[in-house]
Amino acid sequence: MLLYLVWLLPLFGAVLLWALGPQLKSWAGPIGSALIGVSFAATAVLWNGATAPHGLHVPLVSWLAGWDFGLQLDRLSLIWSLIITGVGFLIHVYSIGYMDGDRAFARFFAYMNFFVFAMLTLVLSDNVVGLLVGWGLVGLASYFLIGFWFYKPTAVSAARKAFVMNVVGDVAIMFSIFLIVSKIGLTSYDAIFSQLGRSFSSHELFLIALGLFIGCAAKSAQIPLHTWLPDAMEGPTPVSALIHAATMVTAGVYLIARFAPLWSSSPDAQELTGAIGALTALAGAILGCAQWDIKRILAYSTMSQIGYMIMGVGVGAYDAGVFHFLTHAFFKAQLFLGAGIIIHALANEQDVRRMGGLRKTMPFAFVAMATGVLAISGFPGLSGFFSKDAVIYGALETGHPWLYAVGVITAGITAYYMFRLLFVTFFGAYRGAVDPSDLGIRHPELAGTAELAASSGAHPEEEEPHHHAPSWLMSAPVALLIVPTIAIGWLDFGGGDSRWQQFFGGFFPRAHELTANGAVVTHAAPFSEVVSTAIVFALVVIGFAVAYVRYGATPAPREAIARLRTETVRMPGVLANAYYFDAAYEALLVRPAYALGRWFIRVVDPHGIDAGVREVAISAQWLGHLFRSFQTGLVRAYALTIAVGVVCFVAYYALAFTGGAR
Amino acid sequence: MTVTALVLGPILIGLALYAIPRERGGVARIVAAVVAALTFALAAADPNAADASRHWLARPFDASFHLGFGPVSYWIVLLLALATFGGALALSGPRARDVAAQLLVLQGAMNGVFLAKDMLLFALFWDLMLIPVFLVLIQTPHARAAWKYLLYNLCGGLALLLATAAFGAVAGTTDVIGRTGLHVMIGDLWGTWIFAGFAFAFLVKTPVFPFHTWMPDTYADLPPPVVAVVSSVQSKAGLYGFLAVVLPFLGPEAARAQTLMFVLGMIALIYGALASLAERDAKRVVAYSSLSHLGLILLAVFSGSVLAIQGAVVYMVAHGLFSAVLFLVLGAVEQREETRDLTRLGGLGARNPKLAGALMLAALAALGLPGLAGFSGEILILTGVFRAGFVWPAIVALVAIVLASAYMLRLFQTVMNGPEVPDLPERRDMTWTEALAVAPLIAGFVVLGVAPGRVVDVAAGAAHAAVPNAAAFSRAPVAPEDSRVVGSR
Amino acid sequence: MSSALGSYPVAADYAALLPAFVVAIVPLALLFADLFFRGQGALRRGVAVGIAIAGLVAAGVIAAEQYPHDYAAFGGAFIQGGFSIVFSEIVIVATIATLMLSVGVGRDDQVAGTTSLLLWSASGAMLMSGAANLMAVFLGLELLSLALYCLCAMSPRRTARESALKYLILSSMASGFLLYGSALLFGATGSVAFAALAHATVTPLLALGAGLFLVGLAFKLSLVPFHAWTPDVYEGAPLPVTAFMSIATKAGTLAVLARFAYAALPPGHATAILAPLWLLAALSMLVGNLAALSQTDMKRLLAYSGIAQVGYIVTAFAGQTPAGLRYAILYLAGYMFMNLGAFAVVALMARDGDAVVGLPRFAGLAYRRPWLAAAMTFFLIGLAGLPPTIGFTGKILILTTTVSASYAWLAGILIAGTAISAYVYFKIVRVMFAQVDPAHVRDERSRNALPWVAVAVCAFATFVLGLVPLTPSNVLPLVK
Amino acid sequence: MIAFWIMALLMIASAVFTVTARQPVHSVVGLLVNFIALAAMYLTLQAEFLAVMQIVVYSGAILILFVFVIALLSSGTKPFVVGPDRAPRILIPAVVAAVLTLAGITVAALRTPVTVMQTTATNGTTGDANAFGSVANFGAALFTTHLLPFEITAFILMVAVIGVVLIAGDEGPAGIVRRKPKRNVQREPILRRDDKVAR
Amino acid sequence: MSVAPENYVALSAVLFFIGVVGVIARRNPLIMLMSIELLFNASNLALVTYARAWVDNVGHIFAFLVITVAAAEAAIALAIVVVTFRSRRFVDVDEVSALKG
Repeated sequence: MLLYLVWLLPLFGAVLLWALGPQLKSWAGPIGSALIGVSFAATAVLWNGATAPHGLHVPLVSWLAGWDFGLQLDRLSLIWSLIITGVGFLIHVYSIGYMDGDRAFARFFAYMNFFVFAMLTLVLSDNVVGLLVGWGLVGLASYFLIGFWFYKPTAVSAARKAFVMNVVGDVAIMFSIFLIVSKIGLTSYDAIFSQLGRSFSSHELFLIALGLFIGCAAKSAQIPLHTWLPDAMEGPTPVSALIHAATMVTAGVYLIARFAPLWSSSPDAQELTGAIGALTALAGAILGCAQWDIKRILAYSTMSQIGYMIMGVGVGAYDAGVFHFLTHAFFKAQLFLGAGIIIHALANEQDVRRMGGLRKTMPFAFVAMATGVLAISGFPGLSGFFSKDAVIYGALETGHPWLYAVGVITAGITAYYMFRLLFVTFFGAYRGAVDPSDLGIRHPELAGTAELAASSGAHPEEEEPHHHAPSWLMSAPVALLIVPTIAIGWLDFGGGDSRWQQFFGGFFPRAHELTANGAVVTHAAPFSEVVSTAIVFALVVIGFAVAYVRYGATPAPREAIARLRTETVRMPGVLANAYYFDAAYEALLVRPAYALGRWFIRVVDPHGIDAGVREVAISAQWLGHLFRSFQTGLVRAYALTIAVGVVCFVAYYALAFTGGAR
Repeated sequence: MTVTALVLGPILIGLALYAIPRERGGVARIVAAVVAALTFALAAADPNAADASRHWLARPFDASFHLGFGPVSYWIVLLLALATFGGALALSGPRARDVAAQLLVLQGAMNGVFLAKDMLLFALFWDLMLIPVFLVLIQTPHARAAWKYLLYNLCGGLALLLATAAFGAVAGTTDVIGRTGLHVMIGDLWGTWIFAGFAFAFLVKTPVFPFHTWMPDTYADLPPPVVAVVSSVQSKAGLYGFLAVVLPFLGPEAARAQTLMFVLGMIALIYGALASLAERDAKRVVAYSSLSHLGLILLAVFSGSVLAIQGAVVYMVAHGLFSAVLFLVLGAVEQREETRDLTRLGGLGARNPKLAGALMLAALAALGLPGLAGFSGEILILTGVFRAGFVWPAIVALVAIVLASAYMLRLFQTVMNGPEVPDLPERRDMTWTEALAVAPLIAGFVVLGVAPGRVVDVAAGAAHAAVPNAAAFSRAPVAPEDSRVVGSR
Repeated sequence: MSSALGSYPVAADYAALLPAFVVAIVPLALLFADLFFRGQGALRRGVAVGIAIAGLVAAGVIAAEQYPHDYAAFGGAFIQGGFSIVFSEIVIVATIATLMLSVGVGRDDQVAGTTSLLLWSASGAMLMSGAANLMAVFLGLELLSLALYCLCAMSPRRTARESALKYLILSSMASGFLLYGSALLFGATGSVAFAALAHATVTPLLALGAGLFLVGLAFKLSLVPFHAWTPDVYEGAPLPVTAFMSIATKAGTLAVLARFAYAALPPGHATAILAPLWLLAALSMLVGNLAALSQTDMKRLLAYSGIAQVGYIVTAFAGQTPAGLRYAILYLAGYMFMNLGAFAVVALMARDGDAVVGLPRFAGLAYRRPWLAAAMTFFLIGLAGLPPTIGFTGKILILTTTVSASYAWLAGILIAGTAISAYVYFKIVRVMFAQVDPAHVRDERSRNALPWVAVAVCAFATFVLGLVPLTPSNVLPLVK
Repeated sequence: MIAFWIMALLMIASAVFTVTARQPVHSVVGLLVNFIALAAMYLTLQAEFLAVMQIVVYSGAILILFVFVIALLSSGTKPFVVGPDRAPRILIPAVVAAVLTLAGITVAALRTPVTVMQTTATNGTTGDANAFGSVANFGAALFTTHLLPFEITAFILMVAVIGVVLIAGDEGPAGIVRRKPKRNVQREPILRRDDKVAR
Repeated sequence: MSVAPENYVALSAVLFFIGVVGVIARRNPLIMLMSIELLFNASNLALVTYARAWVDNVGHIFAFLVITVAAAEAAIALAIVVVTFRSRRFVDVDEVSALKG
């Protein structure tokens, strides 16, 4: 029963806030947050039930035999639910401060609650259809929140892009559902997994996994369906923190972890998933080095980190992948919230080139960001250190040395661009007053430097950046997040018998024990985890060093500006345009589709189909006039027509019958 | 006599509405709404009302005025009542009285179409259905749409007439709809032609790809209340005809025509989607979108899969619900802004949150958002189609679903989002009557999206009647679970 | 080989002929009564029309009495029975309706004459409906036609005389063909009785005679290509006469055609002999509707529509199935009501009940005279073959018989013709519902309200027949 | 035998003359000749009564009527002008059509020889009381077996009478009444007619 | 009789066709009417011939009735012609073509 509560409270909140938003005024925020908090508490209460062997299970609705839907809470969904509600709660609280004074304060919280509800639907569902429902609903929620400021055309188009790409994922999952149902006619996880071996050929298994993975790729911004994520930063920063960093985008990880038996029994799927994950991790990291918009940097880092997770769960190191999700949820949320504080303080300035030297003016933000950066780049002892190494080593452990290599390199790059962010933002001198063109910013409106006038024009004292300190509503959640960011990693300390391993002990199939044909395959890792950790750490240090040399060593402001300028101008196009993915989609899919549609309605319908009909009608009219013209009004003409008719008659009878008689 | 009342009541009251002076449109509007509500209550009150039958012809074949609920028609009658209710409430303007009257006549005629248990009666109401729509259309400024509508649909109706006559001549009776265990022996030659006649009529009415061009014009020209009813229910008449009239008696012919129908359906799916992606007139966007959606139902009907047909019934009702809402809301928008041009509209959401919300919900249902009715229909249909062995049609349909999200969001965002357009007239948010008009429909497709179980169960009967020989259709051996999946619980 | 002394007619023979005789005698009483009412307009008209209607009703009642009995009167020249009675009743109803329309038409001193001519013409049609030999057919036809020639000229309009002249010349020519055909038939069989024809051996002479005979009938039915006279004559003639012509002539001629096609042809060769008839029907359905597309004068338009409608009726004969005959009669009755209803509406739109009523006069009628527009719409819907009218039911019955008689191609053409006709009829509906400034439309109202009765009755009958299609049961056998 | 051919030629010639004559009056003459020849034909076919009827009714009544009408139309102040009957374009197709008809009819007729019963016809000389075609024989049949057609003709003639009265009396009594006051100024309308003609 | 009835019939056919040509070709209503009389007479000739051939006087009766009808018809026709052309300059049916289309 409590599970229903967990699931429905956010929905109730969403409806309530959406319906009565205007009346509630500033109470909307607290109410929304409170509901999520209650939901979190309830989830926590359910801990024991969830960790029981089969977890909690409650029925919902039934469409037809074999299509009975319910909720289930087991260890996996428990982790996710806790993160969703817990981190969600913090971000709600943060939002009260961040969104304060926004025109649609209540609507924002309605959407946020709705998102939590959708995400819970996704993770709590006990069957593929329910999962798909949640899958679609979170897409909708992210659409709402990306397009929250719907008077901004950029936000609107970004929202649509995100939604459509997610629908691509949805239909891919639908396709897998067809495959499953057309085989076994059932939709619940248990039924599917119990029949995996018997009912499906390995080919079908791969197809199912492929469909599901396309879904993951769309939702978790894996190449090639990642392009919506950076644009999604159009949404308010808390949204980016909750949806596009902590929870929704990691749904792919959840899906693969949920379908672990399927993946484990389809090596091809594992190879594919791992490869795509690694590729995404690397590509995202590289793009992260080329961005100037603070949120876009974080977005690409998110993409890269999710790449890690996908690689982990893909290759079979499920618990490692999930663990990385856990840690990432904390430190990435914290990073975003920290960035949010900065943006909030600088009146929506997002371009790091126009920041700098904020260390002194915003010490709290600096601390928050710094911990986050250290964590994400794997500084020993912090959460990211444990989880990332686990994932990377997992790749090696399951016999994917190339993926391992990619992971290691990516770790280094990650360190580089995260410290780059840190240095450029907080060190050196404040550049907020510098004319954008000096920084090589050609199109400020596109470069995230929104409200230029507000930041520079509205404030005469340009030397002194105006910083209203964040309200406690904003700083408290960040402060709370710092704790797990630092500490949570120790859950996985101690190798095989760590808390984490125990928690998921036997929950996931061990990748190197079970393969498609059940034969035992063991990959001997060439070296131990300690060595691997050392290698990774070395690369991290290198990355840090490069970043420090390029940005950290505080030179005179003028030189810094010059360097930023040259870097901006020299930025290779392939990076500046994110590998031209968007351009390619535009040219290959969008434009042709519109052109074809225009051709249909402008040419085919009027001149193709209707033309035929119109011709018939016209010729009918023409015949009508023709017959009219026969009607000369002359008696003799009529007589003649009669005579002609008679002739035909006579001819017929004479010929037909005399012919017969002859 | 419930069913008789459902048919005759609206028609008579509708004609009686002409007694109200033309100026008192408001009264007529209320009366129409009340009548629609009553029909809904009546139908909902006793779902298993007794058939009403009265003998009509003995020569040249048996025919009777036979009306009764069927597994499909029951839901559609309810849907029609809801749509008419919404349409009646949304009426306005100087011709409100006439339109209200025609709306009721239309409702009665369509009730007749769906309740008819006799093919001849079916054909009768089928042709009767034309008249009110035409009468409304010819009073619109330019009558081109009226002629198009009449030309296409009358040709269809006449083909139906001819086919019905032939069927009666061959089978000796037309009082067959919904009768099970009745074996009509129709020769190959006859069967083919009769099926061709029916199919032409139904394809035109639905409409499906080559015969669709009347639809955008008609939908664009009809006043929103009427188009809401027409698009939500009249477009189902053809598919219902396939389900209830053709498949049970002309199964072999239908199986033979299956490939053709699938091709047409797939073309309609993609064609409609792309067209509405590029269309500039808001109402035409929805019109083309329903071309796409109905193509999906056509696939379901001819897939021969029981599951798919159950889904088809769900989706028919669902489409009826959300297309009605779409047209009603767009009508409200047009009434406010005096334009439907997507290039001129924009930014209405800021001032009209209620309107935006309604349009959003309808659009979401239309693009098949999981949790709303569109989704439940789609997934059942496609699972069935896929299970019957048609992989590529299913994939094409999936592509169409992606496109659907694109054009529906385009429609919504261009109307409601973006910066406000300064030169548009003064706007006010949804009035209470408008809200009341769409509320039941929205509630309908939300409920249907979450728990379509009831509809699915009832539809099972129709599905089994429609595909007595599923094997003739399905390309793959029917999965053994099929029976179990469908076994009505 | 008839003996020199034939059989003397007995009372039963006259009894069988009573309805036609009543209709033919009443005019004498009428003309006589007219002498006493000179110079008092309305009353004079009333008396004339009243007597005529009374006589017609009486005749109708008598005929109804005789319905069950089959009797071959005058040596088989005239066969009284279900068949002829049904047609006679149709003619009678049509005539009564015509009289209702004609009350206001023409000069006071002419009403008696025109009325009696109308009745004689009607009696001619009734005689045709029972005529079972060539002579009776010819004479009935001439009685019908001669009266109509005169009636057509009964209007001050010059076009009336023109129409009369055209009708006269062309119709006489057609009668010539019919007559020559009869002569050849007589030559081929040695008898003028249909019954004898049925058993004759088929020779080219017989076939040719049948052909020329059919030409004569086709002209009277105005089947394409013998239709040319119809629009002109209908347009020129006074409106009531047009209405009468459009039903009575067709009824009588159809009776003869049915008798000829069903009973008077050697069974083996009937199909071959009648083949051209179906072609004519097909042509009529197409040409009639197509030519009506671009008409603007109502009477002319209805003339073309009539051409097409007769095509539908003749289609029912295809295959000479008994059912076909019954449905042809049913549809004829239905057509009578729909068509007379339309004519009555037109009559109500002209002050003297007889004027040139063009399509523009209907503009915005729905807003000026809603009831009239509603009635017209209903009749047009019926003519277009849409429910809930006899037009729909009759059509589907005809379709069924035609299809089951394996004349599917004719059925197809019927469908095509109907599709075209829809535009013709709904064009008028469209005009009536168009929003126009009343100032631009000449709005006349008929002085006498009697046509309203006709409208009401016709509308009622059109609707009821559609739901309850009564078909006469005992229409066969047609000859003895 | 010879008689037949002479008659035939005469009839054809007169018919052609009737159809082609410029002046209606000439046509009447041609028609008269044709009718008389036809009557003779009837005689050769042993239809005495019909022959007489032909002469009386046709030549006697109908043709006279024609002559009257011609006279009527040409009377009055207005000169009677026949429409300029220049060689009508329509003639050729007409002839063609007619020729085809003729061909058809004759072919059909010639292909079906009718059994001729010489004997019954020739016994009993013409003029015999009950001979075939004699008045008695004719009358008996007309008033017994074929009474109905005969009675119908009564109504036909009635129609003719009433109809002609109605048509011809177009101005009718009312018209006469209208003219009455104009009696004294009778010349006026004539003058007016004249300049109408001149115009 | 020595002449085969076919010849009579052929003659009647010739007369008939001359009549048809007359109706079609001439524009003078009176001559048209005369041509129509020719038609009837041709028919009569055929009737009488066959009556002779079959030795059945019904043909005679038919012909007699035709003559009667022709008389009545002529009367009416001439009346109509008179009223139609009294007010016209040319007695020419082509003048009378107001009704057309």
